[in-house]
This record gives sequence, C-alpha cells and structure tokens, in this order.
Amino acid sequence: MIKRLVVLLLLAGIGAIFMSLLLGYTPDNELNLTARYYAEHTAQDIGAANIVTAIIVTYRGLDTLGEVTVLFLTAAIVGLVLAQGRQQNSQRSQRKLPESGELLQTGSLLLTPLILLLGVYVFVNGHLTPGGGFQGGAILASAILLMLLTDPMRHFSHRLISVLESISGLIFITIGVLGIIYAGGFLDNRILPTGSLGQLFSAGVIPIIYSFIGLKVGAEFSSMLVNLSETEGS
Amino acid sequence: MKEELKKRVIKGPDGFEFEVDPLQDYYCEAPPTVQPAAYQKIVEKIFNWARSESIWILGFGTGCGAIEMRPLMTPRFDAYRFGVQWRPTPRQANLFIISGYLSTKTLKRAIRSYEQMQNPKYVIGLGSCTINGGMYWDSYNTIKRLDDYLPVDLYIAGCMPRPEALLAGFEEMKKIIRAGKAEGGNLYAENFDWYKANQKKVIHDWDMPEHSW
Amino acid sequence: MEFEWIKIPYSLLTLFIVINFGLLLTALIQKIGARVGRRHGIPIYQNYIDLIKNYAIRSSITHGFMFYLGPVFRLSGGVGLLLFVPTIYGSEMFSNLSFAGDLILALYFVFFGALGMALGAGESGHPHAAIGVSRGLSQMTAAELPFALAVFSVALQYQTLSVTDIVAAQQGGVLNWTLFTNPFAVTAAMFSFLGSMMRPPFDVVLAPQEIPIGPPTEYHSSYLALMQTNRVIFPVAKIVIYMNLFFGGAASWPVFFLKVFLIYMVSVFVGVAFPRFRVEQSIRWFLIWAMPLGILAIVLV
Amino acid sequence: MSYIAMTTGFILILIGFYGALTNRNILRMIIAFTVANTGVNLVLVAVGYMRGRTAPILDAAVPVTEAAARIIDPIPQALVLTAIVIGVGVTALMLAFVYKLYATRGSLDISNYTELKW
Amino acid sequence: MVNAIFIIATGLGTAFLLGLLKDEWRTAAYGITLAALALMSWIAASWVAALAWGGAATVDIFTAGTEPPFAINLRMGLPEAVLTLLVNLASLLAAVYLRDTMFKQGRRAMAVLLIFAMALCGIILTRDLFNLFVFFELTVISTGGLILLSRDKRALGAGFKYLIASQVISILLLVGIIFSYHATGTLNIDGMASMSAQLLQGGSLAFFLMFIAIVAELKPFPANGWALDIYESAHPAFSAMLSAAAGSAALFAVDKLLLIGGTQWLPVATAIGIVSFIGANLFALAQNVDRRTLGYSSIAQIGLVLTVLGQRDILGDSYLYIAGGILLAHAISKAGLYWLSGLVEGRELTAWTALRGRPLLIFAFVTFLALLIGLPPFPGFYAKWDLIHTLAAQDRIMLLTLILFGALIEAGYLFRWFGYVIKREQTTERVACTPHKVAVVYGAVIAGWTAAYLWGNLSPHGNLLHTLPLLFALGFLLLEWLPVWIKNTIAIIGLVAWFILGFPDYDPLQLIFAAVILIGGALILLSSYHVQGRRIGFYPSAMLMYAGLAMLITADDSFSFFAAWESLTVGSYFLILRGKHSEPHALSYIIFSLGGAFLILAGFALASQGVMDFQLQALGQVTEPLSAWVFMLLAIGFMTKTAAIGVHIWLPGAHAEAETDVSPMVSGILLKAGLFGLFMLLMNMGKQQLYGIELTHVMLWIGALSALLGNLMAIFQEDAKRLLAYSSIGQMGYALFGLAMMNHLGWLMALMFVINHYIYKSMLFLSVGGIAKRTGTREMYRMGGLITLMPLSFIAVLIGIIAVSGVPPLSGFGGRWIFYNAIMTADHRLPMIIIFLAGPIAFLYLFRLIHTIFLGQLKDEHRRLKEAPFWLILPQMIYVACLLIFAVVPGMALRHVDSYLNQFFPNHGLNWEGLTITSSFGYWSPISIMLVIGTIFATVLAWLLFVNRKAQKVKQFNMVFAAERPYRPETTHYAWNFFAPYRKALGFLTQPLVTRFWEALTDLLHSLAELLRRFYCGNGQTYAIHLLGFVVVVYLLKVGL
Repeated sequence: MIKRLVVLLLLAGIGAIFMSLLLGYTPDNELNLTARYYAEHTAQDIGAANIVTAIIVTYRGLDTLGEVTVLFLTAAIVGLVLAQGRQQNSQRSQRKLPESGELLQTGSLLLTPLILLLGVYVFVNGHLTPGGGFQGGAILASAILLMLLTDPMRHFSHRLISVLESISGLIFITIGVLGIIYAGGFLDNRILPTGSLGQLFSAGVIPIIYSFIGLKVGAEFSSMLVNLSETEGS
Repeated sequence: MKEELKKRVIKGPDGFEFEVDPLQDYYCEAPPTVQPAAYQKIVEKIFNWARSESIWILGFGTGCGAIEMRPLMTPRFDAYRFGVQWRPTPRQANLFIISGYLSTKTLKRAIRSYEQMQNPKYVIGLGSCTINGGMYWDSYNTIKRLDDYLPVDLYIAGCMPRPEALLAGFEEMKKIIRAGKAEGGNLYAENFDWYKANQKKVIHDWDMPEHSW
Repeated sequence: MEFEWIKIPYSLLTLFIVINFGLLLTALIQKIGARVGRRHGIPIYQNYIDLIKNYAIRSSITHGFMFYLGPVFRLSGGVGLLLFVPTIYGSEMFSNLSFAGDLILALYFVFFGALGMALGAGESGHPHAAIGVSRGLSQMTAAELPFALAVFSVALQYQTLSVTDIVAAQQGGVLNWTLFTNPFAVTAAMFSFLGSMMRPPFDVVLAPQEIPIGPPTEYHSSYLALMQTNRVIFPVAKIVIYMNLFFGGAASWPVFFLKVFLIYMVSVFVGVAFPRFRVEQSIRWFLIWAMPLGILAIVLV
Repeated sequence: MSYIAMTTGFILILIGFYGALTNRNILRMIIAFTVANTGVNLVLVAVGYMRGRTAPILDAAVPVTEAAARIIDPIPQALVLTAIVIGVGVTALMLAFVYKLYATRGSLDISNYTELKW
Repeated sequence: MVNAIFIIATGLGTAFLLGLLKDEWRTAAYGITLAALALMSWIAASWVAALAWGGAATVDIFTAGTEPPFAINLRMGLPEAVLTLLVNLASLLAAVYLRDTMFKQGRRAMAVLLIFAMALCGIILTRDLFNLFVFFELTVISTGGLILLSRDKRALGAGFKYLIASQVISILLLVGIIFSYHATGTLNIDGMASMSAQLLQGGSLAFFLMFIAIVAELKPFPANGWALDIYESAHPAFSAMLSAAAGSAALFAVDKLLLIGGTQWLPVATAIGIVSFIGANLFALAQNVDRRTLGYSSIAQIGLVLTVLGQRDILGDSYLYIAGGILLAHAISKAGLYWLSGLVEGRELTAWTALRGRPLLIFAFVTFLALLIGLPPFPGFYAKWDLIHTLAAQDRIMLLTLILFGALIEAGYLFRWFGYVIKREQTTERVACTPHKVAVVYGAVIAGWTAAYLWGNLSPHGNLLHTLPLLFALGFLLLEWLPVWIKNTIAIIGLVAWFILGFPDYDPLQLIFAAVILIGGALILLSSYHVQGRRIGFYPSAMLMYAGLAMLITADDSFSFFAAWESLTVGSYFLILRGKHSEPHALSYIIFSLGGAFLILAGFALASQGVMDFQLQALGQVTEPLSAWVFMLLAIGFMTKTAAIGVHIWLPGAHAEAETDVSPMVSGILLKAGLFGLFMLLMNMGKQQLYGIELTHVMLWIGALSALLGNLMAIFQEDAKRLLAYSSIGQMGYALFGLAMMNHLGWLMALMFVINHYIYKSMLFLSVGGIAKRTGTREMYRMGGLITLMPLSFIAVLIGIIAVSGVPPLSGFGGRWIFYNAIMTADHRLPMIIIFLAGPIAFLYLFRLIHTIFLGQLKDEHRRLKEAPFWLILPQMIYVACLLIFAVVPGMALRHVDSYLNQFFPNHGLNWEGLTITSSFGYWSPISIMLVIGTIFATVLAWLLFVNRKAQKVKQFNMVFAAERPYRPETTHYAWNFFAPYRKALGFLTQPLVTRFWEALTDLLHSLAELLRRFYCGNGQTYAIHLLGFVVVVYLLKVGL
C-alpha cells in the first residue's frame, strides 16, 4: 500500500513534469529550419518522394543502421538466451501438440504467398509510398508466423535465416561505405543516379537499401519467432 | 623434590630444545669459603671495633622471644644508643637472633637467612629453647640444640629473658667481637658438611640448594 | 669561568667537608627524630662506625655488571651534583666545578644517580627492588614537577640560569632572598623538597618490611658503604641548590652549615608529624597542592 | 488535435509507469512498459503534427514547390519509426530474459529476484 | 587518416559478417572479431597520434553527403580519439580475456561484443541527439546480451533489472529529445547548443528530461541499484568494459549535453556527481564482495568525473586534462581490477589473498589501486592537484572539502582491501592463471604506466617519472629477483651517492635533514643485511619512501613538495604493511596520512589562488584572512605526520608492528618529514592569527599535550615497540613545542631533536627489534635478565635511554639545556607546565624498558639465547659512537644551524666560542661535563673494585626472598603493570578518548553505510522507483523550486 502511495506520488511528480511540458507546448505554425530543408531539398537531392523515407534511409541513415543493428542484436541475444535453454532441455522428448484446424492450414496456404508479396511490395516502394523496409520486413515475418501457427513443428533453416540477415546487413554497410568513396559521405544514396521523382527506380540506392532492410528485418523477426517457437516446442 | 626444582625440557623461541636444571641454573653452587681477617692486625682491630659498635640485627622473629626485641626500640630501652639497629634484609644484617624455640619448618628459613648474611656474621640464641629445647625438649617439631645447626656465638638464657638481658647480651656480644672471637661465619664454612648433615637430619623435605648465597 | 688545575684539590676539600658535615648532620637529624620519640637515639658519630663496618665486611656477592655499577652511579651522581654547584658564594675556591654547566646541569644530573641505582637494583632480580624502583620513580616524577616550575620561575625572575648569578641577585639583606621575593616558587619547591628527601610522609619507597627497604634490598657491605656515603652527600648537595636558589646562598662555611641544617629540618618537622602516603596519594598530593603553587609562581613572576 | 494526442500519450506513459511499478508480475511489467512506449510514440508523433497539413510524401497532391507549406514535420515520423523498432527490440529482449528467468527459477515475481542486493 | 566512420562500419560489418560463418567455425569467428577490434583500435590510435602529436585538427565527418544539422554528423577530436581508443582497446583486451567464454557461446556473443564496442564509439563520436539515443539503446541491449556471458546465475536477474531501468530512462530521454527538437528545430547537438537560449527558456524541462536520462545512464547514486547488481554478477571482463568503456562514453555524452545546457546546468551535474562520489564511496566501506566494491567505486569515480564536468566553467584549458586524467585512471584501473577479479576464484575481498604468491599480480594490483586513488605519478594525481587548485582559486571550498572527504573514504576501503590481500590468512581459493587473461591484466598495467608518463609530460609541473629518486625507487622493481645483499648494497650506495650529489646545494637546515634521511637511512639499511632471501617488495617501498623524503627537503614549489609527500607516505605505508600483524595499523596510518596530505593539498591550493608554479617561499605572501586558514590546514597536515595528540592514534600500532628494520626507518626518519614540513611552514609563514587566537600558541599547547600524553601512555605499555612508539609521540611533541615557541633556541632545540631522536630512536628500535627477534615476543614482561646474553644490545639501550631522558653527560642533555634557555624567551608560559610534567615521566618508561628486558629474572626458555644478529648490532654500535661524539661536540652540527637560524631570529643565539657553549642565560660545557663525570665515575669504580675485589658471583635466584626462595622466574619478575601506582593516580589521563573518538567516527561511517545500503533492496521494481524518485527530486531541486 505504501509502495503504491509512493508510486502515485512519484507519478504525480512525473505527471507534473509532463504537465508543464504540455502547457509549455505551442504547435509550430510552419516547418522549422530542418524540416523545411527536407521539404525543399529532398526531391532534388535524394529523389525520394517519401520524405520520411529519405530521412530514415539517407539523412538519418546512421540511425537506421542502428535500428537494424538493434534488431540484429535482439535476434542474436534472443538466440543466445534461448539456445542456452535448449541445450539444457534437448534431452526431453518433444511435446505432442494438437493438430491445427483445417481452416487454418488451408488459409495459410492461401495467404502466405500473398503476405510475402505484400511485404516485398511494401519495402520495394518504401521511397514512394508510406511504408518501407521495416514495415515490409514485419509483414514478411508475419507470414512466417502464420506458417508457424499452422505447423508449430515446422523446421526452418536457421542457417538460411542468419545468412540472409548477415548478407543484408553487410550490403547495407557496404553501400554505406561506397557512399564515402563514390558520393558525398557514408550512406549517401547518390552513388546511383537519383532518377526522376516518383519512379520505382529512383532515389539512388534507397530502394536497394530499403529492400535489404526489409529482408533483414524479416529475417530477424523470423529468427526470433523461430527461436521462440522451437524453445516452446521442446 | 619440589616440582619447580626438577629438571625440565624447555623449548626456546627458535624451536631449539634444551634442559634446564633449576638447582644449577638458578642457584650458585659454590660452597661458602673461609674469609680471612684483614692482613694488618691493627686494621682488623679497628674493624672489629667498628663491627662491635655497629650491630645490625636481622629483623626476623623466629619464635615467641621475638616479642622481647620490640621493647628494645622503645624509649625505655632504646638499643640504638648502643649502635644496635634492625635491618629488614639478611644481606645487610650482621647478627641473627634466634628468638626462642625453632620449629624445623622455621629452621629451614633460618638457615637460608643465615647463609645469606655476609661474613662476619653472628648468631645469638635467645631463651632456653635454643640451648637444649627447653620445655619443648621432647617435641617432634622443634630443634633442641641450635648449635648443631648454626654456629651460635652467644646464648641468652631464660624463658623468656627480659629486654634488659638482651641488652646485656649485646654488651657481651660486643666483647666477643672486639676480641676477634666471633668467627661463626668461618666456622660454618669450615664445618659446612657437618652442619649440612645435621640440618638434613631434621629437615626432610630439603628443597633448596646446599648453600643459599 | 675556566678550568684551572687548582680547582681539583679545592673540590676535594669541599667534598671532604661535606662528607663529614653530612655524616654528622644525618646523625644529628636522626637523633632529633629520636628525641621526638623520647629516645636518645644513635651516638652522633654512629654513621662513621657504620660506614667503617660496612667497608669491613669481608664477603660480598654480586648479581652482575649493573648490580656492581649501581652504587658507583649513585655515588658519582651525588658527588657530581655537589661539585657542579658552587658551594660558597663569592669564593673562587669553593665554586667547585661549576664551570661545566649551569643550573640545568644540576637539575638533570640529579637523575644520574637515581637511574644507575635503579638499574643496579633491577639487576639484582629482586621483585621488591623493582617495586621500590617503580614507586620511587613514580613519586619522583610528581615531586620534581613543582621544583622544576619553581626553578623556571626563579630563572625567569633573575633572567639567568647561572647559579652564581642567582645567588648574587639575592645578596644585600634577607628580604632579597627568593623566599621573600617569590614566595610561591619557594613554597612549591619546598613541597617538592619534602618529596625528594625520602622521609615521611613520602618514604613508602623504602617500606622496610613490606618490600624490605626497596631498591637497595640486595645491597650490602661495600656497596652499601658507597650508598651510605652518597646518602650523606646527596641531601646536602640538593639542599645546596635550594639554598642557592631560594635562601640567598652561603658566603661562608658557618652560614652554609646553618642554612643546610635548617633547610633539612623542614623535612624533619613534617616527617615526624605525618604518617606515610601511598604512592598514588603522594602523586595526587603533589599535583593538587604543589603544582598550582608552581603555576602561580610562573604566572606571577 | 495534437494536444489531445499528446495528453493521451502522457497519460499512457503514466499508466505504463504505474503498471510497471506496481505489478510484481514480470510479464505485466513488460506489458506496462509497452503501454508506456506507445505513449511515448504518440507524444513523438504529436509533436510533429501540424494542423491542416498532410503527410510528407511528395506526389501529385503535394508538389515539390509547395511542400514546405503543405506537409507536416517529417522528422518526428522518422524518429518514431526508430523508436518503435528499438522498443520492439528491448521488449523482445526482456521477454527472452523472462523466459530464461522463469526457466531457471520458476517464478515471475520480480520480488523473488533479490539475491543481489546491498 | 582513415575516416573515423570506419570504426563504426568495421564493428557493424564484422558483426554482420559473423552471421555468415558456420556456427562451428568458432576459431575463425574469434579471429575475425579480434582483427576487427584491433583494426578499430588502430584507427582510433592513429587519430590519437595525429591529433595529439601530428598537429591534425578536429575533423567533422558528414554522412549522407549532407551538411549538419540536416544529416547526422560525427566528430573526431582529441577527446573523442582518446576515448574511442580506450573503448576499443578495452574491448579488444576484453575479447582476448573472454576467449574461452566466446568459444563456448559462439559467434553471436562475439557479434554482440563488437556491437557493444561500436555503439560506445558511436556515443562518443556522434553529434546528433537522436543518434546518441540510438547508440545508447544499442549499448543497453548489448549490455543485456553480454550480461548473459556470466556463469553466475544471478546475472540474469541483474540484467532484467537493468532493462527495466533502461526502459524508464529511454522513455524519459525520448520525451526530452522530442521536446528539445520542438523547441530548437534541430537534433544536432551543436545546433542545439547554439539555440540553447531558446531551449532553456520556459523551465527548460525538455533539456532536464534529456539531461537526467543521460545522467541516469551514468548510474548516479542513489538511483543505481541495478548497476551494482550487474557489476557484481556479470562476467568480470564485461564489468570491466561496462565500468571503463561504457562509463567513459556515457560521461562524454553528458559532456556533450552540458554543451547544450550551458553553465546553468553545471551545478546540477556537480551536485549529482559529488553526491554519487561520496555516497558510493561510503557504501563501498561496508562491502566485502570484491566486484560489488569495484562497482561502488566505479560509480564513485564516474561521479567524480561528473563533478569535474560540472566545473567546466572554471577549469578552462585544463578541463580536458583534469577530467581526462581522472577518467583515464579510473578506466584503466577499474578494467584492470575487474580482469584481476576474474583470476581470483573467491568473491570475498579477502579471497584476493590468493594473489599473494604472485608478485607480478600484486604489482598489478598496486598499480591499479594507485591509479584509482590518484597517487603520484599516476594521472589522477596531476588531475586532482589541478582540480583542487582551481576549486580553491574559485572559492568552491565546500566542493573541495567534499571531494577530498570522498577521496579519503575511497582510499580507506581500497587500502583496507590491499591490507587484506597482503596480510590476511590465505584461503583455499586459488588464482586461475591462464596466460591470456594474465596478459590482459599486464596490458592494463602497461597502459596505466603509459598514461602516467603521458600525463606527467603534459603536466605543467614537470613529469614525476623524470625525477631521479623516484626512478631509482622504481628501478628496484626490476631488480626484485636479486638477493637481499646485492639490493641492499645498491640501496645504500644510492642513498649515500644522492647525499654527496646534493651536498653542495643544501643549506644548513636541509643538510641536517638530508644527513638524517640519507646517511641515516643508509645506516639503518645496514641492519637489513640480516635478512636472507629476496625480500620482495621491501626495496621498492623503502626506496620510494626515501625518494619522497629526499625530494621533500629539496622541493621548491608546492607541487614537488606535495608529490614528494605523497610518495613518502605511500612508500612508508607499504613498508609498514610488511609487519606481521600490521594490517589494521598500516591502514590507520595511511588514512591519517592521506587525510593529512589532503589538508596539505587544500592548504597549498588555498594559498596559491590559482598560481600554477607556486613557490614555497610565496607562502609568506599569502594575505591576511586567508593566510591563517592556509597555515592551519598545512600545520594540521604536517602534525598528522608527527603524530601530534589528537591525530596520533595511527602511530603506536604502525611503528610497533613494523618489521625490525622498518620501525627505525618510520620512526627515526619518517617522522622528520612532518617536522621538516613544519619548519618550512613556520619559516615562510611565521605567526598567524585566527579570530584573535595565535595559532603557534595553539601548536605550543598541542606539542606540550603530545609530549605529556605520549609519555604517559608509553609508561603503561607492555609491548616494548609500542612503548617506543608512544615515546616517539612524546618526543615529537617536544620538537613541535620547540618549533611553536618561535624563537631561536626553540628551533635549535627542535633541530637537535631531529638529530637526537633519529639516533636514539633508531638505535632503540633496532635493539628492541633484535631482542624481539631472538625472544619471539615483544611483551616486555615475558623477557627479563637478558643483560648477560645480549650485552651489546643492553649497552645500546642503556646509552639510548640515558640520551633520551636527557641525563648528562649524553647528548639528550644538550636538548634539555637548549630547551630551558629557549623557554626563557618564550612568550607563553603555561604550556611549559605540561612539558615539565612530561619530562620526568619519560624517565619512567625508559627505565621500564631497560629493566623489564635486560634486568630482573631470565626466563627458562631464554637461557640459550644468542646476541642479536651482527647486522642489527653494527648500526647500534655506530649509533652509540655517534651519541657519544655528539654529546661531546654538539657544535659540530649545531653551530652552523645556529648561525643559519640567525636570519629568522637574530636574537638569543648561542655562542660557540671555545669549549663552553653560552647563551644569554647560562652556559654549558659538554667536554667538561663528560670529563668530570668520567673522572668521578672512574675513581669511585676503582675504589669499589679495590674494596670489593672478592665478590662472589651468584645466580638469579640467590636473593633474599623473605627467608623463602623464588618459585619460578616468571613469578619473580616484577614487570607487568610496572607503574601500577601511576595508573591509579593519573591513569584517567590515558583514557583512550582520542582513539574512541576516531573509532566512533569510523563506526558511524560504517554503520551509516551498513544501514543506508539496505536501500538497495535488490528488487528491480524498487530500483525503478528509485530512478523516478531521483528524477523527481532533481526536478524539484533544480527546476521546481
């Protein structure tokens, strides 16, 4: 009880901080310097229709690299954690699971390719439309999830997933480094021509990067899901 | 033999073990020797005069007669007039007054004290008991004849003799000293074995060195 | 002041006079004490006889090196103390060996004999000797304090540490004595004097039966004779310092004899009237009664 | 509009905190944190919102020349994506920890994991 | 120059690359990891080289081909380069260290490690706020992964607590970032800094949230429970990285953030830092688990650096030097210590005794501790010096006090630990020595010494590692394999040679001290020949002490003076610690000494008022209200060394428990350092008044009380060496008294005490040491009657005690004579009373010393003892000769000093013409005294020999025993509680009030720590509450109120 009271008091304090933040907040009427720069220069410099994508992949590409790394890390660590657990439990006989229903099986057969396709679409078009590598990757992973739901015993190749993941990551970095050599700096997208705004093959290497990000994210999520499911299965 | 006088094996701080024989290691073993008088007769005469006029008594009351010595310090008798005074330590005393009967237990202490006095040293037997045992002639626990154990220079008879008798005794003692006849210390050294044999006859638990330096 | 060879015979003369005077004085004092007890006491020449007798003892023992040296230290201490202080004021003859050092030398040389004696007594291995030393040293440290304060006060008063100069400053009438010019210092010093004379109430060091006469319990024959000799020199030497510092010194031997006797009598007066203090009692007594006087003397000078 | 979103975001954060700090069940704590994370994301987006403007995608509706006047601030949007992904990563990591904790100790009570203290 | 972005690219790329490898190819994966880390380190190193020596300028690295603030940019400057080098090297070494674990866990773990390193570099390099956040999250997550490397099951729980805290932090950070962005329209740190006015208006809440979140990453006290759990349970290699690398990176982040916050946020950083510093150090006091202790210490050190960051506004150019010095020292030492902890199997502090068999590891341990505490010649020392000086110059006295207080506590538990390691009984724990791990530890040692050298070179005060005496001392580390006699000879030659070299330049005062220290030290070292074997550790410590002393007396400016002071303190601490049971005493010695040293530091700092090259002579120019405080600080500091009453309690144990030949060093020589300091102080500053109180007058009282109580306590000791030690307190009291009299003869007396005390105390300690060595005990009542068995020792002690007690004709009397002449001209009379009382009391303990050891009854077990070893006796006999010579011709040394003192006090000097020494009040003729006493003594002795020629030698039980005989020597030796009457009368004065006071103080600190650390209840949720509480409290204090 006392603990709750203390927590409430503290939260009142934090709330007061938030409150004064809120009270001190005045929405901007026009874009600030940075945003204005992006709005005005993105099309011309980067060639990406989706300014957010341009920011994510190029202007703040280092952040994105970090993001990708976060996922990579998480996947690795989850693998590490769960691998340890599995080693201990590998002796135990595998649990028998009830069959998943026919509806699910049929549905997944039907949906999985569609979902994969959607995922690829989303990340390939990341520089044009809302969406991008992360969203696409997540969609890809959801296909894997569906497959796992259908057949929890299904075996995925860890090796494949990790190679995919690594290669995508390596390519991302390589492109970044190529930016230093052939363009203005690390992760500069202009090693390829920026093309014309709104085209699929435009915005330099953004689509390529985003694709690999998509693959990588998909692989990482999948890896986590697979690891979790295998652990659960044991 | 008492425990503390037995030989024992001791381990030194460095771990080295060795034997300790208390009687040898803690006590001087040399027997008493005869101390000659001064080479010059005249010097010895002067010395004897000085010795006689400065009699320092060992403050050790061995028996009931001790009570007769106290009045000597009082204004009534004032033995200090005669150069007599009491010393608390045998080292500094010249005269040992065996004051009355001497139990064998006390004898042991008396011998020790006597041997620790320096030559020349004198013994006065006070009271009949020191002469022949007196009324305790048949006691199992007192010695009968003091002279068998310590060389007595002078007896003062009586049971007990009064302080006046003691004063007279001192005067007598002075005469003996002046005459150069008070050589009890040397007598003791000469007949050391005889005295020891006598002493050991009555003292059965002889737990001390032969001679207490 | 410079050394001259003639000082040696003069010093020996002083020594001779003081030994004889001391032998008689101590006997006299003992006799006075006896008279208080309505006794006759010892003959006045008894000390001489005792001394000769002790040298005449034929045998002696020794406990070792330091035991042997103890009385030597003791007597050297006494003789040295006497000779480091000018005995007769204004007399070149009897200023002795005071060229070697001033008052401070005398003050610290007091310990020389005490230390040697304590060491010798210690080597006798006798626990009573050690107990006596322990008591003696304990009491001495407390007793020395008021004296040191008084000496400091006097030195401050006359702005010199030279004994001769201090005596010189007291010349010209009784009222010039430190006794009257600086009474607190003198009182403090005299309290201290009581403590250093080994007389009641401060003689528990020598408790004759409890710890048979304390430190010298193992000493005898010629050792004892040396100590007896010291026993007559040392108090006189000490009183000479008191006399010079506080009572105007002495310009001639008769005055010297008189003053020494009178100062000595102070301790006799107290001694015959009071019972013994235990050591811790005497320490407290010195700190409570004598020390404040000394402090007063220092503050007021 | 942005005030509402922002207020909601803050309230979500506080609710999340409250949940995380009072529930002793670790899973509940994690969920509470995701609630709080959501609140943060909401606040992020709300800061970038500008009344009457459109998404920062250049197309026919928003020509390049008018972009500065028509679009909302794109940066918070970029940031929120990163924040979300990081949130996901941390949540996944926490879940993995929970799994491991439960496997070794069989408890989901946070107050049972106090063997390290002082 | 390789683009710095490649550090990040390499780290990440390799991490991704590892995924391509088969899980089984672990060697390959490991090789790649090492190569990558090596490459990253090399890049960083090349930048360090270029920026520091190559004259390259700071480089901004743009990404995305766009200029900031529109794209993320990185910056590579000198601090960044150094820190990335630190991070990468630490990671590289950690990777080497983790070899086995890495092989076991596979490539994923290696990838996580790489990313951790990369992310830390990212934190350091990036100039973008949100990017900073991303890298922070990366470190958080990789931390979560690396915690799992530990074999400790508890690590899991710790990791989870950490994640909870990180969640809270990241939420706050994000909210802060976005609102800051909103306020300034940029995410670039420099951009934001230039707009900070805009940001900070209106409560600056956004900045507050960011700031507090980043600060929370530093694990500030008290919101840091989770961090400690990690430190305790994680793999030591990871803890090393977390403490060294992650801590440094996070600090740099705070530094960047403070650029935005500007000066008004500096006090907040300062406050948080100092609270962490003191709080964590305090808690560490009550710790007995090694890694947790190190964890507390990490928090404390980071708190200290945070405090320094908070002083940015006043530090100016030296900001990087100071912060960097402390940070680097912390990082290297903490990493090294954690790595070491991996070698030790037990987790108790005492389990580290396992290191004892390995001198090199002990050396490593010492290096790390010294780095951590900031002892010379390590960077922390230079940094602390500059920091304290700047603080004092800017009147931040409170902060200065707190920093020194915290540092003292820290030194306390670290030295206590060292004491455990050296002295505690060895447990069964072993050292797991695998070569690669040991190599890593040595790597840290080398790094530490390199840093020491670099910082010395950068220091405006000159490099301590360039000073010859220190190098000589350190050189002995290389000679440790030689046998004692060779080393001893080298040491003696070194001391004498240094004396001869310096001889022409010493003034008389320095000459006396130099003679005592160098020649005297060589003399004492003669006794060291009696030791067989190699005696590892002795010579470096002893020579360090001598080096410090030698440098002290020739020091001109405050820095070299203080450096020398610290050297001698530390050297002597190691020396003292060598004694068998000296652990607690050595500890109290070092704590008091460091406490004193800190006071001295504060004093110099106050005096210099920011002047870099502060000459000691300039102390005289310090102006009025300040000068008294300076005087007081310095005086108390020096008096700690001379063990004046009140701060004396370290001395008895330290001197008594030290080894036989160490006791004379620390007593005869080391104490003189304090006296020299006081000489220096009084010479330069003279009399000072504080609130109308004459400070020298206070010193006079302290000296008198020290003399009295030291002597009084000495007489009640049963332990011979303790007795001598207390006697030293008394003797130093005399010397202090003499100095404080502030007149010619007082100083002369103090100088005489310097010489005399050296001679007789060294001699007595050597004899007593020799006896204790032979008898196997130091308790005097267990000895007795040794005079015939050890006659030479007896003669030494006899001469010694005559000299100490001041009885003519030996040299002690000279001291007393000068003393009396001195007090005649002194201004104050009352303290004299105490001194007068003290004098005779000295006599008591001295007598007891000689009596109970040499006289009285010889014990059974001592009957076969031999005289002390030749090499112990030889110096004693030399001392006897010296005492005799000095007694006869004191003028040899003193007349020069006397005339030297004329420049300070022209009046009341002594006249040394002819044989008689005269003052304005009295005279003294040493030769005459010696002759007269000798003649009288010889005459009397001859007479006694004549009349007593036939004396029968008897044995020890042949004595008058009330007609009985003694029973056993033990019961016949009157020795125990020798001065019982004194105890009855004055024992109340020796009540250990001072000891009780200090004990109560330390108990208070300990129980406070014990009580308060309950606060870390182990519950992750509660920790989160702490964190929020911390945020709210700081908010209320800074913003709200």
